[in-house]
Formats: sequence, C-alpha cells, structure tokens
Amino acid sequence: MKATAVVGLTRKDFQTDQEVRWCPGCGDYAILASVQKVLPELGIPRENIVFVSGIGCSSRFPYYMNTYGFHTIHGRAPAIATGLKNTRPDLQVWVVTGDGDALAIGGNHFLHALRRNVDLKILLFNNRVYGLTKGQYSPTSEFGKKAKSTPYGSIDEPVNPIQIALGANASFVARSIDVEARHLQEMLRRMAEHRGTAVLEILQNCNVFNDGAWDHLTNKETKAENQLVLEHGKPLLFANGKKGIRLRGFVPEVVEVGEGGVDVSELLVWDEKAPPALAFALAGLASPTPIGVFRQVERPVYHELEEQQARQVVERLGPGELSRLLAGRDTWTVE
Amino acid sequence: MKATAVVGLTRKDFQTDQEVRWCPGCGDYAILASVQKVLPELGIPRENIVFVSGIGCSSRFPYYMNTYGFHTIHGRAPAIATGLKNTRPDLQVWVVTGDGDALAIGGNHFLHALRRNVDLKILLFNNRVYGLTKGQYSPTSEFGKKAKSTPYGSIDEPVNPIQIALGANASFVARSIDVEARHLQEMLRRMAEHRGTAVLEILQNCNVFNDGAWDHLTNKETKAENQLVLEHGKPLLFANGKKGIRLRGFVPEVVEVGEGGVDVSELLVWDEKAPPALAFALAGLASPTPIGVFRQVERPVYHELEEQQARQVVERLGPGELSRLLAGRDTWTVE
Amino acid sequence: MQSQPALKPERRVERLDAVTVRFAGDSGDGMQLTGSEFSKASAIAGNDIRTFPDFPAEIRAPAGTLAGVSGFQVQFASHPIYTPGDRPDVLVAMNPAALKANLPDLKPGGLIIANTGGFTDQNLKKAGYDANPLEDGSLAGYRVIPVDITRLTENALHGSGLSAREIARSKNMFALGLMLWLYQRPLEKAVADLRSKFVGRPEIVEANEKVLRAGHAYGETAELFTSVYEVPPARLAPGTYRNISGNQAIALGIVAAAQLSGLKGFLGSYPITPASDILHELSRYKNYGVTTFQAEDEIAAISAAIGAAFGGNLGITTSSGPGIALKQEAINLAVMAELPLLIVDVQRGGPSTGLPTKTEQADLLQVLFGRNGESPVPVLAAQSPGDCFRTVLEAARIAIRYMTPVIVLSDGSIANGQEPWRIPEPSELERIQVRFRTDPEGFQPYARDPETLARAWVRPGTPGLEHRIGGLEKHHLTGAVSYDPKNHELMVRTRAEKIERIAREFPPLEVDGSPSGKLLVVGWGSTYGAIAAAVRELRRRGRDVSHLHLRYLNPLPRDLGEILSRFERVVVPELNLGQLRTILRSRYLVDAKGINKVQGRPFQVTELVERIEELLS
Amino acid sequence: MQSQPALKPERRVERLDAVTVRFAGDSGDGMQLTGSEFSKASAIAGNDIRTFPDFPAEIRAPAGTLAGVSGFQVQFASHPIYTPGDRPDVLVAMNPAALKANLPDLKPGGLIIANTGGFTDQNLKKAGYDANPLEDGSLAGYRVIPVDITRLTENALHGSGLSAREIARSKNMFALGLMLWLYQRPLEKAVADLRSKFVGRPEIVEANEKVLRAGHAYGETAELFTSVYEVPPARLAPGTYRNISGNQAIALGIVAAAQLSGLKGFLGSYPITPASDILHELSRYKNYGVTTFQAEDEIAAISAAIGAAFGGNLGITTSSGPGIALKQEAINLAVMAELPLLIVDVQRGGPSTGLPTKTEQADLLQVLFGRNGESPVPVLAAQSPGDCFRTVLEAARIAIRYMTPVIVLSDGSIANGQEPWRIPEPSELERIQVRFRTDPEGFQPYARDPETLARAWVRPGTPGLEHRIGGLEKHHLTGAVSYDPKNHELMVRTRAEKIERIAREFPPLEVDGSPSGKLLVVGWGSTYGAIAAAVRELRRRGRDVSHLHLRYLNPLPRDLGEILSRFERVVVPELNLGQLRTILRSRYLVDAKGINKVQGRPFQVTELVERIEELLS
Ligand SMILES: Cc1ncc(C[n+]2csc(CCOP(=O)(O)OP(=O)(O)O)c2C)c(N)n1
Ligand SMILES: Cc1ncc(C[n+]2csc(CCOP(=O)(O)OP(=O)(O)O)c2C)c(N)n1
Ligand code: SF4
Ligand code: SF4
Ligand SMILES: [Mg+2]
Ligand SMILES: [Mg+2]
Repeated sequence: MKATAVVGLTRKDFQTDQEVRWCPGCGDYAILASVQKVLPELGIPRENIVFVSGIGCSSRFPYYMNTYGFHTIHGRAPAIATGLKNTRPDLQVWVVTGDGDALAIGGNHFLHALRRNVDLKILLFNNRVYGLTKGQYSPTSEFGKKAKSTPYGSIDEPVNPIQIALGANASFVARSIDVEARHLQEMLRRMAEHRGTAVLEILQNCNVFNDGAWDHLTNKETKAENQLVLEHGKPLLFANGKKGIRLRGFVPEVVEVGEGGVDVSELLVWDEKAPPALAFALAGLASPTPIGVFRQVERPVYHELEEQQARQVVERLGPGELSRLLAGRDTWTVE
Repeated sequence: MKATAVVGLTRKDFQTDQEVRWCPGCGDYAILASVQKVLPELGIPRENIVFVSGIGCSSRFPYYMNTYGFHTIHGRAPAIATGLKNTRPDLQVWVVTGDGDALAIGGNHFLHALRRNVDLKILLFNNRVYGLTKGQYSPTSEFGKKAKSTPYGSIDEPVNPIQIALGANASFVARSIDVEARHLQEMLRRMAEHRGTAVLEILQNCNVFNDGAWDHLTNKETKAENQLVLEHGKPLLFANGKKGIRLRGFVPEVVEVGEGGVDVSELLVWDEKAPPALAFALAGLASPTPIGVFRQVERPVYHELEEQQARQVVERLGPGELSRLLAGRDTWTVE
Repeated sequence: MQSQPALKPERRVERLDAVTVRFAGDSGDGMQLTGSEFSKASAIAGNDIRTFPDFPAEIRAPAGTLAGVSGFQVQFASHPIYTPGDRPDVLVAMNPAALKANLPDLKPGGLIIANTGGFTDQNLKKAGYDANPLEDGSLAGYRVIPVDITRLTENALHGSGLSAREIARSKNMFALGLMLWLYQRPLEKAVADLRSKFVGRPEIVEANEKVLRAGHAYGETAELFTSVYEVPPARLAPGTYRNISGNQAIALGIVAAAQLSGLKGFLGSYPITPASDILHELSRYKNYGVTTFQAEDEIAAISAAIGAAFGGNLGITTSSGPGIALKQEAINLAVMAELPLLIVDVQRGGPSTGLPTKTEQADLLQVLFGRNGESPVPVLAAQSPGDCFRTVLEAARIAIRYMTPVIVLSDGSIANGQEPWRIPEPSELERIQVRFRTDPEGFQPYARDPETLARAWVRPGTPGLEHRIGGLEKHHLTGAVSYDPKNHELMVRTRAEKIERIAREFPPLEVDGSPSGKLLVVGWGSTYGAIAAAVRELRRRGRDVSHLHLRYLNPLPRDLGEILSRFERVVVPELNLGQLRTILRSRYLVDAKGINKVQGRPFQVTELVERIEELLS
Repeated sequence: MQSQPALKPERRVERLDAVTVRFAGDSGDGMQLTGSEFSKASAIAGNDIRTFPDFPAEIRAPAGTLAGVSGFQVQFASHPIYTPGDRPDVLVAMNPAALKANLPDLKPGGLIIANTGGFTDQNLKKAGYDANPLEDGSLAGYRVIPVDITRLTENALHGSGLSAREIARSKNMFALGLMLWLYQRPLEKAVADLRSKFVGRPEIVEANEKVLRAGHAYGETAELFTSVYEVPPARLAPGTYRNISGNQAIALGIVAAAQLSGLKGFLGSYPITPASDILHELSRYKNYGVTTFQAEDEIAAISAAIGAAFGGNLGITTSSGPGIALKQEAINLAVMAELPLLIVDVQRGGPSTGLPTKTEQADLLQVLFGRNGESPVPVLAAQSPGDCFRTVLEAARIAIRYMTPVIVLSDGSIANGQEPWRIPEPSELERIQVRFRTDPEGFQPYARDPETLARAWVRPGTPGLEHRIGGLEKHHLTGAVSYDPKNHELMVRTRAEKIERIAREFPPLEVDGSPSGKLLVVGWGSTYGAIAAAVRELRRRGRDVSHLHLRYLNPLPRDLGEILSRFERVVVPELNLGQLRTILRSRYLVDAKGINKVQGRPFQVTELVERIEELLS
C-alpha cells in the first residue's frame, strides 16, 4: 500500500452525509474527529481506504467515514479484513471494534490476525462495557462490576487487551485515550506508518452506560498522577516529572523522582523494540496507566509473504495454464 | 471438589473396554498411560471425575478413561467444561484438547476459561499438526511448515501456547512431554493440586503426520542440550549442569556454567510465583525449551466466587420463594 | 352516561369500551416509563390491557430527530382484548418529530395532545417541518389539544433547586398526570413507584410527584377538555393479576421450571437485542437456585448450558436470530448426546443483523431445519407475553421427559409488550418429574424408555454408571461410537420417532369458531392476538371464519391434518414470507394461502380483517 | 468368444459387459492406491468406470481389526455406467477382517482372491473368526482363489535389502499385478505412476515394480484361473479423458471460474472431512491466481472470503455440514451485503459430528433455511464427480451475475469417488462476465439492474464510489441503514425475487423416459447415477417409469410443477429422511413419496429397483 500524494484532502472530505448517531457526549465523537483529522495527512486517496467494523456502538464508525466501509457482523471484522487486505494489498484497511466485539465474541480472530501480522490498523474502543446492547459488563470491565447482567457484581477477572495482544506476538501495540486528541492523533499516525498489524486500544467513555470509567486518566486534577506516557528512548516519568518507573528485577515500581527520591538516570528508559516481556510487564501496571506505544517491531507482513510465495511458485512452475491443469497427468483419448 | 480417600483404585480401574484407536506409535498412548497412572493416586472416586474433550485425535481420550466422559464438538470443550464445573463443583473436570482444537477454532474459549480461572485441568496435546484431519499445519506449526494445505510452506507465525496462556492471566501454566513419563506425571499431580484453571501443554509426537516434531527434546543424544527443566526455587541449569540461564535485563540468555563460564549463583533461580512477565520471557525461549511449571499462583476460583455470591444474595434476600417472585410488586385482584 | 360525584358537574363523562393511546417523544423523554405507568393504572383499574413499545434503533439518536423517536402504545378496554390496538385514538406528542413519525397511524379525528413547548423552531427543522403543524391548519382532521408541558413543568418546579436538565426530564410526569386525569385513574400507584424507583433521592421523588400532580390538576382546572373518559373494568377471570412482558415471563418460567423440577437452573447467554432482558432479569435471582453466566459468545453460552445439562442441571440458553444461527452446531450436539436443554429464540427482524429492535417471525425454518444432518428438535411458540411463562414450563417438561433440546420461539413484540397476567396458584404448577438413573444393574447409556424413547439421564458422580458420550454416531444401546450402517439408520429414525411421540401428549387442538366451514385461519406465535381479534370481527360481520392457533410447531399435533381437511380453505398469516405455510402445505398437501407482512411490525387487526375479506370474496 | 494370440491357448478369454471389483485390506495396506491404479488402467483401456472408496473412521484403527478395514470399489464396463456397482463380482481380501467386513456385499458365487498369508491365527482372532473361513467350508457359495500374497511378495523381494516393513508394504502391488493380469491390462501405467510417486527413491520403485510384475507373472504361470476376462471398451463421447474425483473437480472448477472471470480466486477454508482435499488441491495452484487461506475456524474462513469478495475478488469457502452450520451467520451477511460468494458443502453423515467419513444428503434443508430471517440463497447440487466442475462454474456465474452467495452441494461419495471426465475444450468454457461499476454518475449502492435485480459491484479503490454497506437493513437505493417498515418489506421481497429470477436462465428440464406416465422418480445430487441405472433397469423390465434429475434446488426450475403434474405418481429417493420431498410437496402439493436411506452409504441400484417395484405394485 503506497501512499501517493493526494493534495488538498481535508477533514471534511472524510465526513459523510450520515447523521452521526452516538449518544450526545459519547467518547466516540472525539475519536471520529481525530481520525478525520489524521487521515487527510496520510496522503492516501480516500478511495484506497477501507474501514471494516463488527457490531457495537463503536462499530457504527464506518458510516461516518467517507471512504469505503463495511459494517459487518459481531466479532468477525478482523477475519473479514484479513481476506480483504490479503487480496487487495493496495488498500489501507482499518478495523474498528469494541471491547466486546474484539475480546468477547471476536477474541480468536483478533489473536490470529495479530499473530499472522496481517497489515491492519485495529482501533479497539475500550469503554469497559457493552454499549449497543445497553450496558452489560464486558471482558475489560473491572472485577465486581455491577451492570445489567451482573446486578451483584461480575466475578470475571478482566482481560488486559495489551497483554493479550503481546501474548499473540503483535508487532505494534499501543494505547491512547479518546479525549487526548494530540496523543491519539500521534498514535494514529504511528499506526499508519507501521507495516503489519497495528493495535491501538483507545480508552473511551460511554457516558450512558459506564460514565467516568477513565475519569482518573482524563480528569484535569488526577490525570498527571495516573497517566504514564511511554516515549521511545525516554525515561518513564509522570506526575509532572515528580514520579517515575524503575525496574526491580522484573517488576516495574513507582518511585519518587528528584529531591528525596531517585535520580532520573535510575528510571527505566522506554524501549518499544525490547523483547515483549518488558512491554508485558508494563502493561500489567494499572496505576499509573501507561499510554503510548508498548511495542513496535518489524515482522514479515502476511500479504507480503503471500505475494512472495506466489511469485516464487510462478517462477518455479510458470504461470498456470488452465487447459494444462484440467488435463492433469493421466489422460486418454476416445475417438 | 474434595478428595475422599478411595482405597485400592488402580490403573486398570481407569481403563475402558474400548479398543484404543490411535495409530500405532502415537504419542497419545504414552499420555494415556501417564494419566491412568496418576489418577488412582489422587484419591478421587472415579465417578467424580469427568473428561471433556473437543474433536481431534487427542480428543478421543475420554473414550479410554473409565470415568464420566464427554467427547464434544470442535473447540468448545473449555466452554462446556465451564458449565459443568460451575454447576457441579464436586466433580474434578479435565479437558483434553489439541493444538488445533484449543488454539485454532477454540482459542477464544480457551482464553476465557483461563482468565476466569475456572477450575479445569486442561491437557493440551501439542503435536504441531492437525492429526485427525490427516495432516494440515496447525497454529503451533513452525513457520514454513510444508503440510497438506501448505505445500509451499506455511506463512503463519506460530502461536506460543504458554505466552497466550500467560497473556490471559492463567493461574497455572506448565509444559511437559509425552514420553517423559516421570515429569509428565509430576505435572499431572501438580495440576490436580492446583485450584483454578491449570493448563498443561504436552508436547506430543504424531508419528504419522508430523513425526519427530519434538525429537530434539526426546532423543537421548540431544535432549540434555535442549530440555530446560523449570524447578521452583532452583537455578536454571541444563545440559547436565553445564549450561544455565542468566537474565540480561529482561532477556534470558544461555551461559556456560562452571569452569570458564559463570557461577551457578549468577543463574536465574526459578520462581513460579513471580510476576508473569518473567514466565513470559522464559516461554519465549525455543532453545533450550523449558518444561515444567511456568507459573502457579493463587487466584479466586470461578465457581467459588459464584457460590459465594449466591450465598451472599441468599443471606441478604433470603431464599427465593417462587410464589412471591411470580407475584412481583404490582398486583391487583379480580374477584 | 352518568356523572360521578367527584367530578365537577359541568364536565361530561364519556364511557368508552376500548381506547388506544400512544405516547411518543425523544428517546430521552421517558415515554416508556410514562406508558407503562399509565398502563399499570389502567390494569389496576380492572381493564384488560395490551402494550407495545416501539424503540428506535439501539443507539440513542440525536434529540429531536425522527430516528430518535421512542413510542409506547397501550390499548385498554372493558372487555378482553388481544392486541395493543391498531391505530391510536390518542397521541401524546412531546415534540414535532414524535408528531410526524406517529401521525400517519392516528385514527382520523383522533386526539392529539401536543407539548407546544417542544415545538421550537429548531425542533421543527430537525423533524423536517417547514411550518408549525399545530398552527398551519394541517391537523384539521384531528382534535388537537395544545399544552405547553415544558413550561408548565418548569413552573411547577420553579424554586425546587433542580437543574434545568433535571426539570426537563420531569416533563413526562406532567403528561402522565394529565392522562391519568383524563381517564380518571388515581395517582397513588405512580407516586409509589416513583418512591421506590428513586429511593434515596427524595428531591427527585418530590419533584416528580409535584409535576405529576400538576399535570393532573391542570386537566382538572384548564378548560381544555369538554369531557373525561371512563373505561369500565373488564370481566377478567378471577385471580390476582400483574402486568408482565414476554421476557419477564420467560425469566419467571425458567425459575419455575428449576424449582418445579428440583434442578439447578443454569442460563448460559450472550447479550443480544431483544433477548438480553431475560439474562438481566434472571441474573437477579441467584437466591432462587438459578445461575446466570454471561459467556464470551453465543457458542460458549450454549456450550456451557450443555455442560450444565451433562452435569444433571437444567441448562438454558437465550438469544435472537443471529445468535441462534451460531448455536446450531452445539444444538446438534445436544440432539446427538440426547441431553435436555432449553433454547429460547426471541426473534427479531432479519436477515443478518437486520432490524434488531423490530419484531418478525422469520426464524421458524431456521430452528426447524438449520442443522447438518437429520436433527429433529421440538419447537414451541409463545402466543403472548404471559403465555411465555407456560410455554417455557412446558418446554422444560418436554426436554427433561424426552431428553432432548427444545426450542421456544418468542419475538420482539411479545418480548417487550405487556399484558395482565393471572398469577398462577402454586397448586396449578405441576412438578416436573426428574428421574436420574442410579442403578448400575444392566445400565446401557442409550437404552430407551419404551414409551418416550428417552435414554436415561445419569448425573456424573453416580458410582458404577461411568460412561462416555459424544457427537459421533453411537451404538443404539451402548452409546459407543458406531460406524455400522444399519445402526445409523436406526438411530436417525429413532431420534425422529422420539420427537414425533411427544405429540401423543398434546391436548386436542381447539378451533375458535365453527369446527368446519369455509375458511380456517391458522396462526402461531405472537400474531395470536391480532388473528383472534380479526376472526372475531369477521364473524361479527357474519363471515364463516374459524381460527386455529398452533403452539407446537414440531412435532405438529396429530389432529391437525384432520382439522385442516374440514375447511374449504386455509390461510396462514405470518410475519415472514410463509414459513409455517411451507410446512403445512408439505405435510398435509393443503393449498394454504399466506397473508404475509415483513415490516418489523405486528399485524394490525384491521389489515388482517381486510386481507381475509379479500380472500373470502 | 475368441482367443487372442498373446495368451496361452489353453486359457479361455471370457468377455464381460461390466465387472465390479472391491479391494479390501487394512488401512495401511494401500488398498486405495491399488484400487485407483486398477481403475486407471481400466479407464485407459476405454471402459467407463466409477469408483467408490470406503474409508474407516478417521484415525487409523489397529491393524487386523474390522474397524481398520479400508475398501475401494470400482465398476468398469463396456457401456455407460452410472455407479460404482452394487455388489462386487470380485473381492480381493488381504486379511480376515477385510473378508469378514465385505463378504456380505459379495455377489453369490462371486470370486474371492484371498491373501492366505494374512490369515494368521492372530488376524483371525482379531476379526472374530473361530476357524479359518478359507478352510472350514464356510465360503462354499463362492469361488475362492487363495494366494499367499505375503509370502510371494517376500520371495520377490528376497535380497532386495528392504526392511521387513517395507516389504510388507509392497503386498498391494502383487495384488494389483495379479488383477491387471486377470483383466488383461498393461502394467506400464502403474509402473510410470510408481516412478513419479517415489521419485528420488529408486530402490522403492524397483521393489514395487518387481512385486507388481511378480503378481502379473504369477497369474500367467500359476494355474489358478481357468479363464481371463475381457471387458471391451465402452463407447464414450469422443474427447480426451481423465479420471477425476468430486473434490478435484471442485478445485479445478474454482480455478477455472477465477480464470474465466479474470478475478483473483480466494479460498478461505478450515479443514474438515470430507471437504479438506479441496483446500489441499487448491493450495498447490498459487501460480493460477488462486490464494488459499487456512483460517482459524470456519467462521473466519467464510469471513475472509467475504472480505475478499468485498474487495472485488472471487471469494470461496468450502466445508462440510458442521462447518456450514457455523458459517450461516456470515452467509447471511453476504445475503444482506449482496456480495458474490461461493460456498461448497461436501455433505457427510450427521447430525452433529455424525459419521465424518460417510456420505449423506441431509444438509439440503440446512442450506436452504438455516439462517435467521428471510434469507434466500441459490443452491445447486452436483450429480457426479466430474459434474462438480460444471456445477462450480455455474454457481460462480450465478453468484457474480446476481450478486449473491451461492451454495454448491456435494457429498462424501462424489467427493472421493472417481469417474472418467471428458476434459473440456477451452472453447467450451464461456467467459464469466464481470462488470465492476466505475462511473460515479448517479451511483447508488443498492440501485439494481432491472433484469437481474443485482446491485452493482464496486471495487474499493474506485474513486468517487466510496460507500458503506453492512448487515443492518438498508435503504433500497442508497444502502444506508433504514428502519422504515415499508422499505424492509420491499427489500425482503426484492431479495427473494432476485433469487427467483435466476430460474429464468435455467435450461428446460429433461425427463429421462417418457414425458408423462405412471411414475416419475425425482432425484438430486449424487444419487443421480443409482437412480438413472435403476430407472433404466425398470424400463428394461417394461415398467412405465421416468427419471427427472434436479441440479437446481433453489430456485426450483419454472417447468418443474408442470412436469410433476404429468405423472400419476412421484417418488423421491434420497439419502436422508425426505428433504427434497418436503420441498416438492410444499411447493407443488404433489403427494410425493420417499425412498429414504440414511446409512452413510449410497443407494444400490438393486435396492432402488426393488423399492420402486414395490411402489408400482
Ligand atoms: C452474533 C451477535 N451476538 C450478539 C449481538 C449483540 N451485540 C451487539 S454489539 C454487542 C456488544 C457491544 O460491545 P462492544 O464491542 O464493547 O461495543 P460498544 O457498543 O461498547 O462500542 C453485542 C453483544 C450481535 N449483534 N450479534
Ligand atoms: C466444526 C468442525 N470443524 C472442523 C472439524 C474437523 N476437524 C476435526 S479435528 C480437527 C483438528 C484436529 O487438530 P488438533 O486439535 O491439533 O488435534 P489432533 O488430531 O492433532 O490431536 C479438525 C480441523 C470438525 N470436526 N468440526
Ligand atoms: S451507549 Fe455509550 S458507547 Fe454507545 S453511543 Fe451511547 S455513550 Fe457511546
Ligand atoms: S494421526 Fe497422529 S496424532 Fe492422530 S492418532 Fe495418528 S499418530 Fe496420533
Ligand atoms: Mg464496549
Ligand atoms: Mg494437533
């Protein structure tokens, strides 16, 4: 998928005539705005972009993007996108999915897309709830969550999407937040650059069924304490530089930095390319919550392997000729 | 599930009248023998043991165990076993599955059982191939695998079952080998003791469709070089004590031990209870291949949480009385 | 016509037999609550009622738009009724979009109570009105009562300290109060419900009550209405009643089935519209011996239920069309393993994702035939919200007695619709016999009861009965895997015969109307009410029409063929393209005609009457 | 009877019209190879042939047991034949289990060639024989030719340096050589095949060839047979032929469809018996513009194929019954999205896991009806191995022309059975028209071709045609999500009408036999051959019986009703409990009777003849 220069595309070019139908105040609006902001910058003609989604509030996303779009069935978007990308490497394929869509019914397709390194840009809207079906707990809901189907609290340990993705050997794994426009847009750009599956978990507020799930990360007063921004090559600092992360063996620990605390030089310097166990350890942190790129490595890309193999077979056997194939090896003739 | 003393159960008590129908030489025979060896030791009456399986050669297992058994459908055994265990905590429930059954079609159920910590003993027979359907590559097959459906070599990066399990926050994760009877039996005992989901990956030889996949680990001449036995609290030594594993930052590295090499004290001392990132890092090792328990931690067990919640609700609301429930709150009477 | 002492003498009391009211507003306007409180009051006053909520698509659409309109219709009457009414007599419209979306349904000359405060320029524009219909004369064919509910609510709450948003949210209570006044219902029940709904938030209770009473008083004092209405009580069968929706009734049926069988109930489910409420409801009943498990998908949901059934419990799974499609492979396992299992399909508009919030009857063929191989499964359909209870109980009884999965069909209209339900006496609820086999003597896993052809149910944990079952074809006695050709045919035919035998226990069919004649209308499921009402209307007009309702779709009742043969013509109204008709034609070679509607909406009585009249002429 | 110069004069040459041979041995005995080499030789000699392999369950059972017996049957004839033959004339039995399992099928007086070396005490016991049947007189009703193939093979390879195991594995070549001699076939083809099969292992080629020639020579020299047989060539249509199995023909059909349409073919599949070989075969054709993708499960497999179709490619998915059940939700998405898609269901014994290696026709109703909502999909069934090719091509043509998923039904018997197939001339293969829309002028995603009602296919990447589709009900022109009741009904009926219109392009049905009369036998799919042969036999006996074969199961051909009405009686033989019968009765109100067999095995001609005779009398 080559980016050809497309002059003059603007945000508006990516908007459709469909009325955007999320609840007023839904975090999805902000995500839409960021995506519509970044896409024109990529220099890709909009006809070469496809948004594929599953089912959920988040999965309505394609209707609002003036590109090609396919709102499919629950959980299957990664598989559908795999078939699309593999046969149409010229397209840039985005997948939009939710925490239920990607991690409940679609968990397996999600994993297999990652391990194959299919060149998809996966946006996983994590609002820790099933929005569209009006408020059941989801695989990412916190233990003890009281929701429509768990009036006494859920008893499922939540899934950590980042750890699951790392377990599947994903080549690009990142996290951002609906309302952190600048950061989110930066992550979108990084995804677009990446070759192979890029997964971005976007912490999203469902103000109707799970309002405030990420408040501690977005609230002006608490966010500095709770957001840990991962930046490649930089020491892990947060709380306005007053705290940092140091490794104790395999365990990342929070330390005070500066006077009375440790020196910045003792902090873990973030490395996106490190063996995944490091990212795995960081992904286990809840407080502070890391955002940014956990991992970015180069791995052979699925459709390229596919193309390469086909090329090799053609080289070895020549382009297939139908009549020869139909005849096979053992024939006889009746006059 | 309480173990009551059952005197005098022997291996034979666990054999059925069904002719065992694997190909002669299949690694499944050895696994069956080990299971039949260990079960009588557990002190559990055989009527309180259930084997649930999916579909595959491995999944024929229940037919040969004189316990209760359910040979279900492809990939769904963990889900079926979840329903069984949750309603019948008094039973010890084993799941038998293959690399295709558990990690291809059944990947999602596998993950969700682990993250919920359902009290199942999962035996994952990994022969890196689809045996029953006669030799297609599987999610664990090595990259480039030539098999029935990949005559020019597969282009899928294999799944690492241990890392996937750790990504799902499994509370017990281990690996053993079909023909390492003593080790395998030890692992089976450990699983039986564990409360919560216990996953054991068993490296198994399919001598018909993927013969020798694990030869380097079982062959007398090469196994010492290739097997790394994880033992809690012990330094990681292999190659008859001549080599070991040391941590370089987050990266486990192979070092010579003793004269000319490093001292045993520098080696990583294995800790099953460590944060999972450590196990994750070790699971990434291919040469040598670790066997043994990667992780064993206590986490709340699903059916216990379930029972506890039900108990609390009963305490709070009293045992439900049907007629009261039927009436609801708003009634009126017609005379 | 008689005046009542409590009323000001100058206002007439009109007595009516039946009234249909529709409340319509934005999704956020609380119309569902208003409608159901109004319905409750009518039911408690002794009317027969039927309600039908009409939700927009799942996500809340922007305020003021047509897509965001949420409606709630209720018919209440002084005689037994069967449907929520075709076209409303009264429309309460909170804004222009609500008016626009619902006006086409209103009866000519019908009453419109319009919240003029909602008819702002902006809202008019959003609804696509160029001019204000309340003022441009376009509503001349109706009786319009403009009330500035928005402002009156604000006035009532002036100084209450509530936020503007909270005040705006109370508008619906004004409408409720006004309507309760108009039909002379007491306010007490609504007040009590407010109290228990907003427990711990007395300021909200107080505000809502204030507005409610303001609405009531406004009717009384403002000289807008020349008459009030009285719909006298209906003569319902004696007993204690409640309102119930289909999804509630299914949940209660499941609890009852568990208790009556002495089994633990285990629901494995995955949320899906319009079935999710069954899961929600049941999840509250942990103290009734029922466990709910929200699985990772539909396949895991039914699989867990099968696991529970294997363990000797009452396994249940609930879903809607797309989810049922996913479950078919597992249903087939239950067929082969011959385990009892309850499967509820709350049908919605299809195909594919279709119209999730709308109703349809197009899953019948899917549940009958949607599995590989010969895989017979009993299918029962509920005919009304309350009937879901009985249907579930019966399905559970069949499942256990015959060791088979059983499918219950409901649909969006009865799932969310409500009707008064006579609460059964404990004595009416017959125990469900469960006999687990415990005797090892001569045990063979697939040996059968000679009468029902059911195999024995064995709880794991029973000593001496250890055995293995699975999805491969099995020997007809031992249950061991068998590739024997003759055994396979025997098993295929035995599984079919077992299901056919269930029909021996069905009560005789009852034809409503003359037992033979010119035209028989055959229906199933939620269309019962509309068909019953239409056929009665036709008979009132002197037409020779009878009605036969089928609750058993598989196996079909044994007397069905004979009954069909007694009529010159058979017509099958369905909310699909003719699925039951396909079956009846095939089975009985009867040239059944269809009346088919696939609009995501129930039949209206009048349209059925018309279509049947056409067929008769 | 005429003797031929090459033969010793004392041995008679018996000329036969048709012979059925069954080779039977352990799974490891190479009977499939033996059978297919023998068949090839017969085909090359000009016979018409049909073959039928009979595998045991998937896993190799222990040697010598009944469960481990693998069989291969071939009929070859000097006239056109339709089936692999009912009961063998000749049984080659490599061990006691093979004899025991197959003897019941052998014709009375039939020839048994028994490998006495395999009749060890141990093997006799494993097969459950108390005494050696070759010696105890129990085979008196047959012609038994005992040959110690085991020892003769060992002798032939004495000093070859091969291991005992390798020597034992060559036994089948002795049997093949002997049989080739008996029917006077040349050895050359078999030798050439050995060479290419064991390329790079000359010692194995040499050994096998040696044993093959030893078997041939043994026939010539040992005085066991008093005659050899000649089955003269059949008069087949002129052309170049090959043997082909159904699965091969499907794979070739897919390649042809891709090339004829100029589209990239993309197969998304998940292995399942008996469909896996299509995946295997296609995975070798990367140089033909076909990509195969072994997905993580059946749902991902079809989903990927749908993604490919959305991208403007020929999407295909292949599976068997249980896998098809899992795919239904996704098929429904393709119905709603109106995308072309090829779905192949190679049916096997059901329900549930059933009998994976056995054949059945019990998925018809599943593919017609197994989806939620009204979801019409064209269904075509192949009638023989070679016919799979044409059927797939036709299905692809329909899928693309009508923008719809299309289901092709095959089954275990034609998937693995072989027949001679006339290789089509390139000129016979009509191009498949594909017209991607590229013109933005007036584009509406769901506007339809007035004739086919197909919407336009747009390749993403086309500027100006950006649009969004999905599984929710859509506006009939714009494709935008629509909850409008009337639009829904319009779309449901339009989708149905689109599929019905396909029938306008079907060629007229052809009745084999008189066009009207007493009895019409209607069949579909793989039973074609057995029914055709049975009907011809009945006509030979003077019975008034005609045969109608249906390749289109949905929509049904427009002339079908009229044809059915010309016959007094209609009977539908099926390898299920009456699935097509259900449809025919429903659609045409014809009192069709069934002949049904559900044994995991094809019909035998004789059993059909008998059953039809019964019906006639
Ligand atoms: C096969 C199937 N099962 C269930 C559903 C119902 N369903 C639709 S969206 C959804 C979950 C949505 O949650 P999530 O993916 O987190 O998306 P959100 O709405 O929160 O953005 C469910 C259960 C469906 N549409 N299809
Ligand atoms: C729904 C479904 N899809 C596919 C199959 C075919 N199938 C049976 S077993 C199997 C894979 C077996 O591989 P694995 O789990 O590794 O087990 P093994 O045979 O190697 O022990 C497949 C694809 C099936 N039985 N059911
Ligand atoms: S329900 Fe929640 S996630 Fe869905 S649109 Fe509304 S606010 Fe957003
Ligand atoms: S195919 Fe492989 S895994 Fe299956 S029984 Fe044979 S040797 Fe074992
Ligand atoms: Mg969500
Ligand atoms: Mg395997």
